[in-house]
Amino acid sequence: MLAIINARLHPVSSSPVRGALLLDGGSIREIGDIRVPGDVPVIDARDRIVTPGIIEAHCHAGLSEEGIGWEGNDGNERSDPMTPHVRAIDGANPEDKAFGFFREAGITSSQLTPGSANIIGGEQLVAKSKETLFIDEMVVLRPSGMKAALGENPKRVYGPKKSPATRMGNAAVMRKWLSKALAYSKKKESGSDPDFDMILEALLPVVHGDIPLRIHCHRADDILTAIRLAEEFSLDFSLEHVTQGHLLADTLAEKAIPCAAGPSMVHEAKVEMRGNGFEGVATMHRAGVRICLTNDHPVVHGRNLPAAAGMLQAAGLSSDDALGTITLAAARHMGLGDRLGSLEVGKDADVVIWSGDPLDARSFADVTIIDGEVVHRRGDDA
Amino acid sequence: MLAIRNALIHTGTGETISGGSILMRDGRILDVGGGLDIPSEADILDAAGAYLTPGLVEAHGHVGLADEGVGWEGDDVNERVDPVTPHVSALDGINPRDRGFEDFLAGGITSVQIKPGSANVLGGSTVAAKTGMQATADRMIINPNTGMKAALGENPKRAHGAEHNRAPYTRMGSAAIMRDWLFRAREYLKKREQKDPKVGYDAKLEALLPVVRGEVPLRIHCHRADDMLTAIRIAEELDVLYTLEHATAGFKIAGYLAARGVRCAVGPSMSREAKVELEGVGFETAAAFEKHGVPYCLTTDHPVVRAMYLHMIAGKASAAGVGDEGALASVTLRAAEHVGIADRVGSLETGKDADMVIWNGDPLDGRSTPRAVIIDGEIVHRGR
Amino acid sequence: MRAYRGARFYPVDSAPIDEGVMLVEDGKIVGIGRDIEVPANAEVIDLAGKVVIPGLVDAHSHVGMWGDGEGDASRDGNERPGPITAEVDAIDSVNPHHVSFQSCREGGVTSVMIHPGSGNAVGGLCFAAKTRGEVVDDMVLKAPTGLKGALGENPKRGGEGKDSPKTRMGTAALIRDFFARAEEYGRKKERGKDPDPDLALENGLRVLRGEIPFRVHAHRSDDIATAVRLCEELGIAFNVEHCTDGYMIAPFLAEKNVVAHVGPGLSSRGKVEVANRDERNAALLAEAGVKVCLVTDHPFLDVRYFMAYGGVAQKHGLSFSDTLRALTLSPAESIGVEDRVGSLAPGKDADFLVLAGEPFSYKSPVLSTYIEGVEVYSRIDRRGG
Amino acid sequence: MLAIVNAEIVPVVGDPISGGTILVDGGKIVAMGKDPEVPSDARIIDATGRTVTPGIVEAHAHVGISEQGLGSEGSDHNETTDPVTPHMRAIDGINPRDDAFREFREAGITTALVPPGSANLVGGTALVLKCAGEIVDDMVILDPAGMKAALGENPKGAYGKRQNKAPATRMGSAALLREALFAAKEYADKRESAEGGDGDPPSYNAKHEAMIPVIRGEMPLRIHCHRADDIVTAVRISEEFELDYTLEHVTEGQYVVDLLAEHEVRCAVGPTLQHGSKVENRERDFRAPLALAEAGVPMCFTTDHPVIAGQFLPLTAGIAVSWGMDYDLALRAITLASAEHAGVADRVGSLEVGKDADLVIWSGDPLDYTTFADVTIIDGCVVHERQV
Repeated sequence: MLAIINARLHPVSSSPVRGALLLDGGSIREIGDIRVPGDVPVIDARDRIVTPGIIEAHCHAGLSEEGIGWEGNDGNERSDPMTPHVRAIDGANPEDKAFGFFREAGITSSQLTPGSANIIGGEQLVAKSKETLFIDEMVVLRPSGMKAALGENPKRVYGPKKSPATRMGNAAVMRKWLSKALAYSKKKESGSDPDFDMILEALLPVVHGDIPLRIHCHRADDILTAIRLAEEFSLDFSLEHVTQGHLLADTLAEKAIPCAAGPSMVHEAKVEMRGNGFEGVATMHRAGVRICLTNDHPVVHGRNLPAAAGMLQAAGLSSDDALGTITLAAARHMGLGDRLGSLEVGKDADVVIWSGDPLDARSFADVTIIDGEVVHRRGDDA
Repeated sequence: MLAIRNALIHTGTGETISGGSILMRDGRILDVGGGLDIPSEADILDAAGAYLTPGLVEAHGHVGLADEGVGWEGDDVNERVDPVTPHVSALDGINPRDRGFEDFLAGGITSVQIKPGSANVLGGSTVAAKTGMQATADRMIINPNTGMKAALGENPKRAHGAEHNRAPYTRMGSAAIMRDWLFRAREYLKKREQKDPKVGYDAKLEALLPVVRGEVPLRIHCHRADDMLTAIRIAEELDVLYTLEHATAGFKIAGYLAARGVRCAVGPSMSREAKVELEGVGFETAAAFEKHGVPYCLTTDHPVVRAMYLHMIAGKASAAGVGDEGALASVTLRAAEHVGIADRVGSLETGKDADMVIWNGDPLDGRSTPRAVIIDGEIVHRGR
Repeated sequence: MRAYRGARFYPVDSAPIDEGVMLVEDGKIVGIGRDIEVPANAEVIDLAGKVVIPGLVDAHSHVGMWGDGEGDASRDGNERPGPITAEVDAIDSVNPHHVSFQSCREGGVTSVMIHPGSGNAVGGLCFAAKTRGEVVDDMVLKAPTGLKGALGENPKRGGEGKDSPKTRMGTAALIRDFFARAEEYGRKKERGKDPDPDLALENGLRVLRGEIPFRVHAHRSDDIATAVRLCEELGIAFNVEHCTDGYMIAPFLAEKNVVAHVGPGLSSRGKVEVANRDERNAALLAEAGVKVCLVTDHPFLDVRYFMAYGGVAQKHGLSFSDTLRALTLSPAESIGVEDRVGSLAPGKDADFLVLAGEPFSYKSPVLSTYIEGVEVYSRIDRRGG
Repeated sequence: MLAIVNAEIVPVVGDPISGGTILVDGGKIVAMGKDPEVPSDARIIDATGRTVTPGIVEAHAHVGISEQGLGSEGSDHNETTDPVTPHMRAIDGINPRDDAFREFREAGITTALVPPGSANLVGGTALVLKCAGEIVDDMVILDPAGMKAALGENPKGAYGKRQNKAPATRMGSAALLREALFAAKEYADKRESAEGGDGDPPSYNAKHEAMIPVIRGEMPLRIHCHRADDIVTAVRISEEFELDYTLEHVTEGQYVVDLLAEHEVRCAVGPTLQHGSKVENRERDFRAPLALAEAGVPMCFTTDHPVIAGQFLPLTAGIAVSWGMDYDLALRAITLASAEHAGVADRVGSLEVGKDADLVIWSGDPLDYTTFADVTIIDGCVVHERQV
């Protein structure tokens, strides 16, 4: 058990309140104006702000490692545009320094995802930023989705000599394999026992709607192609990046599609990223699109995610809404809204005590707690 | 004539004036202070108590050389066909219509030093420019030759050795190339002065003359401490002016740098350890430099980090131990000194260019944005 | 309801109307003629001295997927130099925010058929769209509208890899083989054998079943003849794209009822297979009785200059009324959307252009472009007032 | 002797003459007016009701050197082995039998400036020729007629991107161009002092030799540039070396129009009808020529044949009028202004006594899409007559 007292609690799911937080067995036991039992170790928040742990909903930590070259680059299995059978868990290195930086920055969970070189790139997972040598100990949810990509990246990696070489090629490759997987599934169901095919096996949970297809798309038309494909196959799906989503905000809102927006801090590095920035994300938010914010770590370092939410605040969101995009909305995006992303009784004890306003880039995470354990302390708290 | 009154003025020289006014005419600052008499003919802008700072100065960026949102056609950063290209000049690659300049204005940056990239050991001439977009780059220029871009460490050996199987393959190779060309330029200078008929025009050596004459500095890209020391070793051996660019591991040798008064442009500190030589990238170096008194400034290396976040970087540096005054100076006056344009920009002083920013909050809070950006006395950007 | 009054109207499928009236309601034309009564509640737009023609229809274009200064990143027209990419669909490459749609509206083009490129023997599905909108799926006029095929230089030019065609006969053989496999695939499906899904063969089957035509790129006369031979042999509906040498074998094409999509206009003879290019092509084909549609092949003729291309065709012998038809109703019929666009008639979409004067002259720029009753371009916008 | 009578004469210089007569002898215009006396032995062409203008001049066309309907076999405009090839001469690559010459004559185009292509920073010398003849040397009006240079995407695409050679960037292109100019200057200076008895002459260098007229300002450098910053770089370098120069294409000229006006830079604008084949011509349309014309910058139109077929040059001028350009200016921009751009205005580009007898009898308004050149005359000879 652990208690945090004298806190300005920002639970995200409800209004800010002064009080205490009682953590027990890795989850939140009590919150608010509570009495802390005398034998419980206590951290005095000294009137600092306390929030749920920050969540990076689309990231490549452990797969694109920091400070090393190709040796630590395991994000894209770029041997073939169709690799649903590879799994992030087999490539993610818990020793990547990024996880240490995450703990220091108050990032407690992240969705680890294969890159966007492939039309379907592999299985994703959600991990806690724990210090361990065993990735399995970090896992919260696996698989948390299947990575897919449209737009420039796959056609740049494979074209012009190999398919996909164009946007319509991107769509055709995806359509082809989803069709095959459906046929494979039908055969299995009818008991005709088709030859084992690892790629098609890996696609079964996608075509059955058991896990979401998370589709990388920047340009407005790529977003539309993603929706067209997903609806054609009745998939569970989310959109990742949605750089030009503001051009389609009403459509996205109406269809209630989960969108992970970002990395909005980065410049217009490619043609398809024209118009990148926080104004577009704010527009989507205003239109009622289900968005969370991501830095696409390491494209922008995950540790700058609170600063990015600050930029969203500068673009017009309320501070609570901005904080929500990197906590509860992110948790929901990953399918973990019931466990992560807010300070509520019964949820995971992932908590951060901040030196100041968490969305001010000058603030530090003074204390980071994951599953009720302190994983980082700074300054006076050390 | 334009007057701004009722501002919380940070002059950039360490002075803070609350309820202050500033007067400008013909692009220059006429006067700054509290209780100024504002002539009746002046247009008046009431800042309503908002922060007013000098226009920020980005000492190291590639804006205009790499067009935003365009492919190879708009990429003119690195003349990467040869490790030695001192004869190219950033001026000839700048597209003044690059939307990247809007990023600078959105971040309150009014001056920038634009540099060729770091693929080459000797990369080309750098320029200092205003960021207010004009029809031609020439009209934005403050100084068409502020130095010679050079690079050590991983980049040249990757761009040439690893990718094209030619020198330099190693750090020693890069050092040898740099040394060789500087010696040859010195020799060339001597012979040209003696009008030696055997020595004909050589574009590369010609371009290095301002360096060996001590007129402009070498601006040497280096991240690791050993690369920084190599840079210093070569520059001192050849007795040329120099600055260090990036200086990522500077915290390890801050005392050494302070003793020599080496000018360093630190950054992009908000980036990540994208390569081995970036180990430890962060705000430790800025804090150490502040403590030891190394003359340094902060940079985004735009587009590596978007220029609009320069003031956020200053805020982070402040929190990391630099303090507010040092942080603000490191993106204004110190940056101008680094570039060599402090006689014109970097602080709000009588006679200097009327470049300034009215902010909608504390400029060191990343969430603040410019309410108005003024270059040469004209409002060139308005924000919320 | 709106009443456009006083202009000279060219309905295309009926005689010109001087000082006529056209009534538009809910995006449709509800009346057109000289003596139409204007309802009291109608908003009247005075177009005296102007000329109104239907919105232009471009039956062969790559708008939204190719060109216009976007460089490699937006080159989405040709799916790899493989011979058969029947599985791709042009709709998946089209960006409604691409500047070329604005160009369409400027040039008076209100409907387009968008094709995959001609790099492959079988290139993918075409579709037709209106030229305004944010969501491509909402812009669709008809989809799919054909399967793209190509003969001649382009498919063999990509000649890398072991299976690419190296010769014209190779290309023909690949197409034959493709349709033979599609037919077999269809047979299996009919017999309930449930073959593995194959999107390319599915699209081949659509052609074999007569749901969509095969739209075959062919410049040289022998390539055009090959297209006719192949398609007749396979018993499939088809038309010829470009048809550059068509005038040399015009009676043959007329006899075979071939529809020719002639264009792009204003181009030079940039490769060997267009060496016989002649500006009289459209006129000579029409004279022989071939149905002619002029096409821009945008970006290869900037769609803004489609009307000028019509002028050049007219200059070289295509009659005024044939020229007008070749830019409107004929392409609408070729696409299979003549019930909605291509002429001004009650019940059709209110897609029309207001011109400063008689069409096909520099003196008659497009003043306004309307799609489904909405003004989507006005000349003042372009000139900045 | 040839007489064109009853013509609506639009001489470009001076007022139109209604029902006028033009007398041609020895390849030159010898008289023009309402009523000059027509010798009885003259061959008479009756142009009743038809418009007569000077022959159209195409100021930048790769006719004969990038042949129509052929592959690489007919492509001789880019020597892509070296980015600096001033010693190439377009005249050595021209095939007078290129069918495009016939199309030019049929479209009323009588004169063309033919430059090398734009793959090289310095591509070689251009020439100006008449569009009729079997032997190129007999067709020449002016050779050399300028040195072709190029900035922007083409050189860095041809070398940096495809061959991993310099130039790979715009600044690399500028540096190489400067280097070529500097080296030529030094070479020229040395040779000059040697001729004056001071020192030895430099050893022969074909490239430097070819650049001497450029560096001395005796021959214009004709610089291909699309994007505004490339235009500015071209001006910057040219002014730096005090060159005579022209700009070719000038696609984004509208953004730097005051600079061009200040330096009175001659600009050949186009191909305006081209599609957006590359990033740097993204903004091609008629804003640039309109802005240049309005600011008084000397400008003419070009098709850059075969990028747009040269026969559509008059049509280009017509579309410019539909965009708002003054009619007379548009006509001038394909006749006299082009001749001035090419440096041959003393001989062609307008109908004046003493000038070459290059003229066209049109079936209607020469700028309209549906108008034919009924008769095309070069040097007093009918080189095209339309069969009706």
